[in-house]
Amino acid sequence: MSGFDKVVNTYDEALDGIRDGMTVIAGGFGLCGIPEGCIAQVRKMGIRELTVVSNNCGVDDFGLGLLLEDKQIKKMISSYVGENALFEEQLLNGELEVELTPQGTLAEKMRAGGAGIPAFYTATGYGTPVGEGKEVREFNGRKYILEESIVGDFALVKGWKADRYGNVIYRHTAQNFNPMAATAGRITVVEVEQVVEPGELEPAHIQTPGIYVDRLIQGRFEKRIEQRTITE
Amino acid sequence: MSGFDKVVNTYDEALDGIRDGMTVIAGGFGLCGIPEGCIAQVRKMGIRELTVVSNNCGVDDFGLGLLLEDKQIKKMISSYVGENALFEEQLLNGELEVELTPQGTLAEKMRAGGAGIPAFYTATGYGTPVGEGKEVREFNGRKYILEESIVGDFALVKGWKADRYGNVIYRHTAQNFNPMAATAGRITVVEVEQVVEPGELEPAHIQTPGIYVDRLIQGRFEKRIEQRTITE
Amino acid sequence: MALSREQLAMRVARELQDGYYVNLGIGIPTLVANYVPEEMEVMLQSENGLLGMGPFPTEEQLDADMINAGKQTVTAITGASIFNSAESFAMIRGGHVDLTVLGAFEVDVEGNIASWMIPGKLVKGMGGAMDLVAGAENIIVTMTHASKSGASKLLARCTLPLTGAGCIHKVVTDLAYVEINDGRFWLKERAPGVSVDEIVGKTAGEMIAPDVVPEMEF
Amino acid sequence: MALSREQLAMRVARELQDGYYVNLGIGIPTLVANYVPEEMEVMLQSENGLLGMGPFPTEEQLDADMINAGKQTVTAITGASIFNSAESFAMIRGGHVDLTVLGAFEVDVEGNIASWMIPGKLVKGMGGAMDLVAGAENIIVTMTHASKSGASKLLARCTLPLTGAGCIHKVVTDLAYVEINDGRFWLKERAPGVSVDEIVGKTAGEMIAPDVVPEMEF
Repeated sequence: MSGFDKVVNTYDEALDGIRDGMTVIAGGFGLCGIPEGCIAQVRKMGIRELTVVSNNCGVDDFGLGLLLEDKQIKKMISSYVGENALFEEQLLNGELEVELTPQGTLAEKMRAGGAGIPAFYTATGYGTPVGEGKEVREFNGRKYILEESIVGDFALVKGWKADRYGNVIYRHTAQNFNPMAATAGRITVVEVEQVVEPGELEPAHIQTPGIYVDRLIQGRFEKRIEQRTITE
Repeated sequence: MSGFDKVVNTYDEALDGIRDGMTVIAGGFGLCGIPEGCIAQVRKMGIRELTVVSNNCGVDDFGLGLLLEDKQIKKMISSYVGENALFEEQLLNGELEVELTPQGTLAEKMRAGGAGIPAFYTATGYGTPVGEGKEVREFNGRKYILEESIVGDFALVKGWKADRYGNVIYRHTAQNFNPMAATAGRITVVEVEQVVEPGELEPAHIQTPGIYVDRLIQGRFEKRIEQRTITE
Repeated sequence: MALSREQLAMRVARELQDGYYVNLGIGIPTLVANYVPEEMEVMLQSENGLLGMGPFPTEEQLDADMINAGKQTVTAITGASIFNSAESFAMIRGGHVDLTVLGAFEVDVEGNIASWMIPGKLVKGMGGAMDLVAGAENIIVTMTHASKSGASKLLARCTLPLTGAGCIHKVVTDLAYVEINDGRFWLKERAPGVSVDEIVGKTAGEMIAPDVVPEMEF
Repeated sequence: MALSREQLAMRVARELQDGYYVNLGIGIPTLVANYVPEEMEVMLQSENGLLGMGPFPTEEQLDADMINAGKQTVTAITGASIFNSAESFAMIRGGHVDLTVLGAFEVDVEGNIASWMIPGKLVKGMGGAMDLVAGAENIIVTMTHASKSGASKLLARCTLPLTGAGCIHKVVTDLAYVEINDGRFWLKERAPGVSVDEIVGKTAGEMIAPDVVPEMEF
């Protein structure tokens, strides 16, 4: 099974080839389902001038927020940011650029990028600042704007379990953007809590087929909770 | 759970409201994963002038081919037809119209229809008869054509198991077009081999969430095999 | 008297129907879940990929992988489904969610809504709000009728950057229930003890009020 | 001598690499699966929604719900995944399949391919062929070099309606292995015992042949 064995043993191997100025797509929603180990590795490698596509930008000392500390991010493409002070500071300084994209449009842009759809029409954002400068077109009496797809040089994905072939399943709502991110990277790196043997995952339950996955690594995760809400 | 209980007990209820001239989307690939009971009911009701959207049109005496016998179909939107003599006869007679659509474009048109995407660009069909009369547009140096989405008045779907809330799972490759069809019907009818109670299906394994499903019926299926190929 | 937050949520909850799939925004909209009539069931959609959101977890149930769109830890009800973000917004954008409830800074007589950006203040982003307002047929905006300084939030034309254009038809404020049609506000109900004059006076856009405006009952 | 069907499949199989995800069309392309070198593994994608297609089932394994794109009953290998048609074509259209092998009626020097429709004959449809040729970076067309009546299938310009435009770079015929670049056919290999003259003579489009054209070995 050598040809399909996607497992690498170190994060150095997992992110080999990442360079300054690249576009990196990262899965996750808030701090849930984020590729913690890959982010740490990008920080360690000191890669700079990154365009990062991710729904959020973490918090000050965790998640993608870590990459802000060393000013590694040039531009964020996100639907919601500013859960952290560094982000605000760098944005106001002009050190950081942000392209705010509606959450559903962002998910669809990644999916389209992976699926060979260069652009699609959506009503989301029509008549708002998001629609400015974009083509408007009417279908069946309703106005839509044209949105182009996104692909990344790297996609960084957090899964739950994967077999060695790179077939991935996700756990609960830690799924979120991860399956779309996985399809949209020229090189897709998946880190999981557990690597299993082929055959251990039911074919119909696989959420990211191995064809999308270039490198697979078993990581360790803090899985920090952003808002701990409890029923007493 | 009354409000979310999608179960109906008869095919009369399942297809209540279907009328001559409507557009019907049917799941299935060849004879695999086709909504046998719904097709039989459409035949029994004698609904006519239908536009049927389905990858194939069955065979002479099974699947959608049954609707050809009584000339109930006005137009087929499919990627591959003509596995049956009646189809050919009615097409040559001018009694039947066919709009051939590439298989991947057909799947994406249904998905887009269900997802509120009115149109998308694809390279599939550019420079071919499929692209004639369609807008051509260049993205990143490559030419694409504009394809519009499909929605149906009814979607007829074959699942394996579903809970009463209409959460559906499919079995093996009988999945095919069914999940897309399920999203694209104004009224979506799902027939399954087994209705189970809510909670019996793992939330992450559900392939069609109940929000897409209007009516659910437990059926019986012949599951005819089109090409029986065996390893001796 | 102006409605309390709880009364706002109670009034919105009267728009629910049995079997509705509902997306509730952050803030007052979230409270609506507490006032679902007993004989009724609704299912909550959370746009990060959960249909069938349940209450907050107990300490024992707490799970970092189980959150809602507000990034709070939650549970899933029996019969829930979990899916990815593209699928979640396919549901939303495709009009499959029966009712969306969200807050706003401003609405206007054309059904425009501004809810995500105040120029000069730090812009945190629209999250899923633009998709929700563009996708839902049935949206209820809930907010105070006027700002603390008394400036009306029901305008002839929104002054802030829009979240969506022409998509709002129902507004529940602390003073009134208002519908938007044909380029006007239509006063339908008033908060207990609040006069029509006060409501019309605090509405900057054109408002039609019938002779008798029923008072909400709680 | 012209290659047999098996030899065509054998020659195509030499383009395989370990770890390739491959989509094989109906007919000769399907035979390629029989000639995967022993030290190599490839995974077969079937566009109806199966990645990791295995051999035909035994009587005991036979299952109506388990078919391939040719509607034949099949099995799934260990490590296979099964998905819906939109996902399957996302893989194909998105360029994730490493190699696609399919038959054709005609190809031309521009890399155009005609494989699905002969005007005047009943048109059965393109199935997934248009998606496959538009999506794959790496396509091998395999067909006879000329029709039974001797008409070349390697043309200056396809005469039949196209399946895809400008997408074919490699053709394995019963006479030769040919590449398409810069608006010409480039003769790379010839079938054992077949002369360059015969190949060029049976090629209607412009063909460049180097002084020495290696002979295929089997």
